[in-house]
Amino acid sequence: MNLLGLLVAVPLGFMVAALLLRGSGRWLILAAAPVMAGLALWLALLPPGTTLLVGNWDLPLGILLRADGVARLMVLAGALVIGAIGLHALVDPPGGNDGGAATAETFWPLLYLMWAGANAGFLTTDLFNLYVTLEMVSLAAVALAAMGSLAAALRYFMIAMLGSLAYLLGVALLVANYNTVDVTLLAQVARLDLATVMALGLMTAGLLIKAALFPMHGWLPPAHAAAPAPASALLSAIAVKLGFVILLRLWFEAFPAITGSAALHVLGGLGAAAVIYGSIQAMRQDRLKPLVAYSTVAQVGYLFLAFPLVAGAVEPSSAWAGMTLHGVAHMLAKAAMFLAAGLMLKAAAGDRIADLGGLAQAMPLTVTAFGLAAVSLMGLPPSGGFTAKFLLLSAAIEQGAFLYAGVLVVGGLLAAVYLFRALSACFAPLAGAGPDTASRGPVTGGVKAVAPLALAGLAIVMGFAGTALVDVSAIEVPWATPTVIQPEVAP
Amino acid sequence: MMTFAPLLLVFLPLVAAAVSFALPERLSSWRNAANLGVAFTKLLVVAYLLNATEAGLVFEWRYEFLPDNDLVLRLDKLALLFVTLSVFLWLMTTIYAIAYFDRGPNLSRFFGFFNLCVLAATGVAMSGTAITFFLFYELLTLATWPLVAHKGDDKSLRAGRIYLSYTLAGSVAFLAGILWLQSLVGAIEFAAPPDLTGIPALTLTLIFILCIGGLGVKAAIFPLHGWLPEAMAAPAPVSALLHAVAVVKAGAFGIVRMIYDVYGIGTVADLGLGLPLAALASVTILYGSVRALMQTDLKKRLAYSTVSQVSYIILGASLIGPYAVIGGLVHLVHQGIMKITLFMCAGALANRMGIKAIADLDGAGRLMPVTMAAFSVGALGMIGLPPVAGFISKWYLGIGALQSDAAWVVAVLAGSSLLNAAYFLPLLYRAWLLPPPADRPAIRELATTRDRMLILPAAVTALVSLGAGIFASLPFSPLAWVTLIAEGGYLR
Amino acid sequence: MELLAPEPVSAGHIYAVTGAILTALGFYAFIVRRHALRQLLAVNVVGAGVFLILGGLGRGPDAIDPMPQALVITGIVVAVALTAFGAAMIVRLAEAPRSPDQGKAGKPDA
Amino acid sequence: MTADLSLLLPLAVLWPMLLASLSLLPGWGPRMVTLLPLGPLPGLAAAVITPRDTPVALPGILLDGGLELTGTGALFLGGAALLWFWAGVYAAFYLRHDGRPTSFALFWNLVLAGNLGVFIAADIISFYVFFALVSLLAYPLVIHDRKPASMRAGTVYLVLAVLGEVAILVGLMLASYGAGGAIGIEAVRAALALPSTHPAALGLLIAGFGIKAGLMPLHVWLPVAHPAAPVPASAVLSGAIVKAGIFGLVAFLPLGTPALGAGTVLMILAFTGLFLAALLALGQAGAKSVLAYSTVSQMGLVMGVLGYALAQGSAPATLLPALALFTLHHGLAKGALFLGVGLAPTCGRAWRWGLMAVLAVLGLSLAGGPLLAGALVKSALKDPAGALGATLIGLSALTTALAMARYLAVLPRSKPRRRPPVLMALAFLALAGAALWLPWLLYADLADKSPLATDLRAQITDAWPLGLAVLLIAGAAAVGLKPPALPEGDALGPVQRRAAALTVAARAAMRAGSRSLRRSRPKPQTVIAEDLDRVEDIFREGAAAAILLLAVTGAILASVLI
Repeated sequence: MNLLGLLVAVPLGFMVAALLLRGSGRWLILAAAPVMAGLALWLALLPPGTTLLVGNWDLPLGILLRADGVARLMVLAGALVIGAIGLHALVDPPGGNDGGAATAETFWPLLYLMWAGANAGFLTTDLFNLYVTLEMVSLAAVALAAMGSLAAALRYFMIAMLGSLAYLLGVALLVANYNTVDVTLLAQVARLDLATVMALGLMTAGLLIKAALFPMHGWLPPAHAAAPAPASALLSAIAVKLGFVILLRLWFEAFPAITGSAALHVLGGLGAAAVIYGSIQAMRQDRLKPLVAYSTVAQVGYLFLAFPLVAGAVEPSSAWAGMTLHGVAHMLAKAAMFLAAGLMLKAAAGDRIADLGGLAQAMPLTVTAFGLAAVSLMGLPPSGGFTAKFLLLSAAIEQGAFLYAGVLVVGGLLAAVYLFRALSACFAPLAGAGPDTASRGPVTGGVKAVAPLALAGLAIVMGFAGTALVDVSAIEVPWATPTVIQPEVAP
Repeated sequence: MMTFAPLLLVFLPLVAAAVSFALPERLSSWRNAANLGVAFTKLLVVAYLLNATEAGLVFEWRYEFLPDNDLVLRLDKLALLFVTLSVFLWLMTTIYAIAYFDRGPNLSRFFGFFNLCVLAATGVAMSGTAITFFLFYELLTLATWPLVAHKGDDKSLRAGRIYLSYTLAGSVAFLAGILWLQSLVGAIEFAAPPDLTGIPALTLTLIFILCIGGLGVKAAIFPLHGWLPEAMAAPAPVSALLHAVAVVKAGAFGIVRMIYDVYGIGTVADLGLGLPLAALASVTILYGSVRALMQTDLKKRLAYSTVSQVSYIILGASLIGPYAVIGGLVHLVHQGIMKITLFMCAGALANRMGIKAIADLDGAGRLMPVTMAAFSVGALGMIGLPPVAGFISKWYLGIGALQSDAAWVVAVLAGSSLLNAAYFLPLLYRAWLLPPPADRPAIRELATTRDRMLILPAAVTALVSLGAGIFASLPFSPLAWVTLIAEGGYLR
Repeated sequence: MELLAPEPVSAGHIYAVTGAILTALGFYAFIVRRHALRQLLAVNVVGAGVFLILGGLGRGPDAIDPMPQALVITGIVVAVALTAFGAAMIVRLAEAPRSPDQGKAGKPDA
Repeated sequence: MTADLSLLLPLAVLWPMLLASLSLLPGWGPRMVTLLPLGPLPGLAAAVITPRDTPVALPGILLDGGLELTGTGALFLGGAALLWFWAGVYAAFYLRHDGRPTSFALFWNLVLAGNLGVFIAADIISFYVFFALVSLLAYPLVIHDRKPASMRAGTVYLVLAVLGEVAILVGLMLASYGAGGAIGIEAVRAALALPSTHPAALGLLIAGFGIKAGLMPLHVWLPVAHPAAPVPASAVLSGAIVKAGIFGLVAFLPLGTPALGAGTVLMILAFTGLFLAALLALGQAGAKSVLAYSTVSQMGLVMGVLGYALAQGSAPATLLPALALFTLHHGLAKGALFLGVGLAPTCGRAWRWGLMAVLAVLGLSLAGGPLLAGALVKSALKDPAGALGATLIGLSALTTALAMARYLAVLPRSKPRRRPPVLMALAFLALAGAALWLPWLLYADLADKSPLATDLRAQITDAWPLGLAVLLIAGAAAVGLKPPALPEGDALGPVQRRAAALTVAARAAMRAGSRSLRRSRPKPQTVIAEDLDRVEDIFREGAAAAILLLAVTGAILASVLI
């Protein structure tokens, strides 16, 4: 079993171990985090063209794991994020609202399950296999959401199931039509007919639910609102990204020939709407976690707004890099923000933004982490968010897509509006912040702020490593292969 | 040293910032020592660089931060002008801030962000590409915000919100502008201005408006100036260094770069963009002065005065003539030194005697003569009275305006001088000539070390602004340096 | 292609059409039914439909193609696991005393 | 040797500045007041022994400025330095118990530096710096006693001084631009004659310097400000500082090139001032006010002649020596007269008669009494003044004499049996002597003929207006006619009241405007917010998700197929 397989197998192993060890299973993260980070780093540095055929079956039947640029970046970022979340959960155990040790114990296997599913999803090119990973991640995500609010989790579960089934229906159509579900093979045989388009539509719609793109984001804010911070972080950073990556595989690798510009603009338009809508809703929230959750809704919009920009570019690699890096930067920053928000809410008198007063003094490191993450989310330099937005904005302006450019620009401003509202509340004085300041929990020490701070710091540092990341993202991009068919050529 | 000198200038404040953030509040003396040490070291580095740059060396550090987009820190003469200004004033303000806050709360945070701001200002000065400029420009916005909101009361938070909404909107417009231009001509390097031939005039004009609009927010040009007076809720050292110098100057500096190093004066003249900008700057000059006249709060009056004065720089840049650009650029330095004097004095008055409103100034000169003497020098310089430095700028601007066939600008300058006199002289009158209120206790101005640290920086900058005027033609004086810059290519 | 081709109706097609009808029914039920348990059932009906389509249409030229079968089996396993998980959640929710916090977070109207 | 002597020029300016800074040392104020006479000494020496027309470059200072002593400048410098010296001697005694010695010594020396600097500046930047120094820093001298009246006078002074500064600055800018950016005074003066130079330059300069020199409609500050200061300060204000304005005109008016418009306007205004101010002086109740108006009148004379020369384009050489001599005489005499005001309360009966006698001689000299220095300088000035000017100058003897008579009449009384302090008397007498003697001494040098060679008979016959004046005074005294009581600063009061009313009105209007702006802000939002909540609730439904799923599928289907 080579490295690619290990990336999936090792977390599964840890999951089993965590299930077996129960109470003391949490200490496994001390081993898992460095191991996975090492593996992911190794993956990122591999020479291009590394693949693994699981079980050594040939393609239509076998499952291909392949380390292209997107996969490398996502796996690496995922390893860092999940590892950091795990380590954070060690020092700040996630107690659900139901409380009790049971929820804390279920957290660990779920974390590893999601890890394995995400890695497999990022690496594989097999659409059915992707279905399985999607379900793994969804299951973990729903269970994590259930740590906060069962009702919200159930709602999430239902909607996610619906999405999965729509996706599966699409897969079924493709199997019937082409007798293969491998993306690379599909790219060679794809043709424009009703079944293919139907399949594409169904799979896309299903995946949009998973990716929480407006208007199918309804599950996300309630699921995040009540979940413990590490669970929210995993949901926003990882679960949402998997749907996005699969959509990338579908639209740019499997069917670039049949996705015309109109269809791309449907996605782009939804993305733009998501940016605006999510931002407006975030601005209206008076509690911290829904605010951050709606921020995710808005940020996901950018990922899809980039679709027409990638397809329309003469030299797509920079827009592609912008899209990919946005995904990575959002993973890092949003995870950091949720972890920081969790710490802040524990220290604050209540869960409203107005209750955050005095935190800037009480927990400067945590507020700093929140602030740095906010910088990246707003797309302010220097940060990964800025690099991504810079690339996307350049592409939009180059193509004369001023509507998208405008949304990119306005979205950043709106993000600034809502994120700085939360931040500036932290600077407000403590006095009179809440009716019962005495009930305020103990102020968290420095060690708890390490994970969010590290993640936010990474999001910032990403801004300086732009060139390297762009290079990685360009590994095995779909249009670099000879089978490339320029999307514009499509009818 | 050749390549790493610019990096060193950015790195030094970073060290100070890191140390400040890391040290707990109770180790304030360590923190102060680190801040002062770094500030002083940086001054030495700059002194060396001034010498080397005058000899014709250009220091450059380059890093490919995105494909085709280099992060370039380049120390040319113009950059060094701004760097020297900010480094010198940084040292002064650090001394001042240490005394001002003494042992207040949240000082680690304050000094950390303070250093980040200086880092950003230095970076803005040294930026060699439009993108680099934007990076540091934004960093400046971000690092300033916690300082504006430092006190944490409603007023400060409100001020911070307003500050952000203005500046972020501005930087977004600026970013859109430079990206648009980059999509047409590729990466923009200041050292090698892009070739703009063949681009429709309308496009160029729109891009120019976007960029100047974006930069104009920080430079507080007339309809975009609203944040500046609000931001006076910040503590005095912040108002002094950042609002009088770093932030507004970053905007003005960017406009200079846009006109001279991106578009080039030829293009700006061909497009007919100089005159409208000059007109806007003139409106700002007069409007700011009139508003200053109407203020009853000392710092607000100074703030509106800044609004007015910074537009001198833009006026000089937009008039496009040899004397005008010298006047504009030298005002960049002169206004900085004079305004920081005023703000530091205002802060000292508030700190020692609780004077905030203009009406409270009565008799301040008798109680704090050194402070008020420094304040007076700054105020007279702002009016443009010789031999304080402000006169030199005004003189060059006036002649420059005439060279550009814009005699009406001279009228603006004259009107502004009169308005400046109208709002500054009553302050001096109150401070020096009216008796202090009976209930104000007598104080000894320079009794303790802390008092001296609070007041002497202002005295030093006041003396420097006098010296910059009296010895305007000596080598390394701001005027001589600016003339070097102008001769080095801005006189085309 | 197969969908549109004027071929004689094979057994596979019958499965597929049935699957399509089931899927549509499931979707319809999901939309009109509010209760979580009914929705879970609706989802299962959709799942059954999808598997039928997969199995029915996925028959290659050979009567027995291993791949669709493998897919269907895997899919069913996944579906069963998820249904069990969903059912467990519904039970838990029904047992749990409704705390005000949950009401706020989830806005339950099931 | 030459080099050493020309170093006196910078010293003339730097030395008083040094003294000024010394007075800032704690406790040194009173000491520096007694050292006031030291200030003008280098200037005085420079006026005598520094070679003329030898520029001293000051590299690095301002815009590479320089100093230079011209012949005319030397007369101005010498006269001013002499006046400052004796006024300093006087002040050292007069202000020995003053409450604000530091402030007085500081600003006295600074103004002194500026005043002397104006006369020796070689470039317009230095000139402007010195001019600003003398102009603005005289304000603390005006308000030295801090009485409400003085404060009001100071405010008027400052407002007009600032206006004047700005006018001069703009004028200099325009002129310097006309000279191609050159800043040498010569070059700038030449440029003012060029047609290409902006026409406003000359007008602005005349207005700016006119304010300082008390040109008629701009003179309003002078009669209120000069009397407000302590006696020695009044003396230098009226005797020396006013001359800075005159010297500005002398230095910058492009004599030799006819400038008919500007010259005529200047002449008309100035000659109006010559008579009007003297008549206004008659209505004044204070001796110092009378003297201040007399200054306005006398400076009107000088500027009238300048205006005539400007309009005619007469060569500077024919005019400037005579003009400089006139101002020298006026400065010293006016200084002595002011010092006399301070001396009067200390003079008991016999002393008073002596004082009155000296003052009367001085007044007569100012009016151009025959055989006195005043007649000499006036006669020298009549030539370049043209026929009309000469007549007017002759006639002005009448009004000046009346004003001087008024001065003597309102001179403050003293208690009997008081003796004037020696130092003050000495300063007064020295100045009076210098005023009466120096013109005789210098006349030969400047006019190339001995003062004795002038037509003495003509002097006497030309003195008929004086005789008329004597008759009038005698008549008025006999009838008991009292002059009307006029306020100091004539037109100032009404103007100030109008301005105050306007300010109040503008404030009110502005406040009302901003209030109406603030009020017109609607408050919507709640409706939209509720809508957004409702929308969000819909999205959270599973059913909605299913429908949206179908809708998105359909949309993609449609968009691909279309």
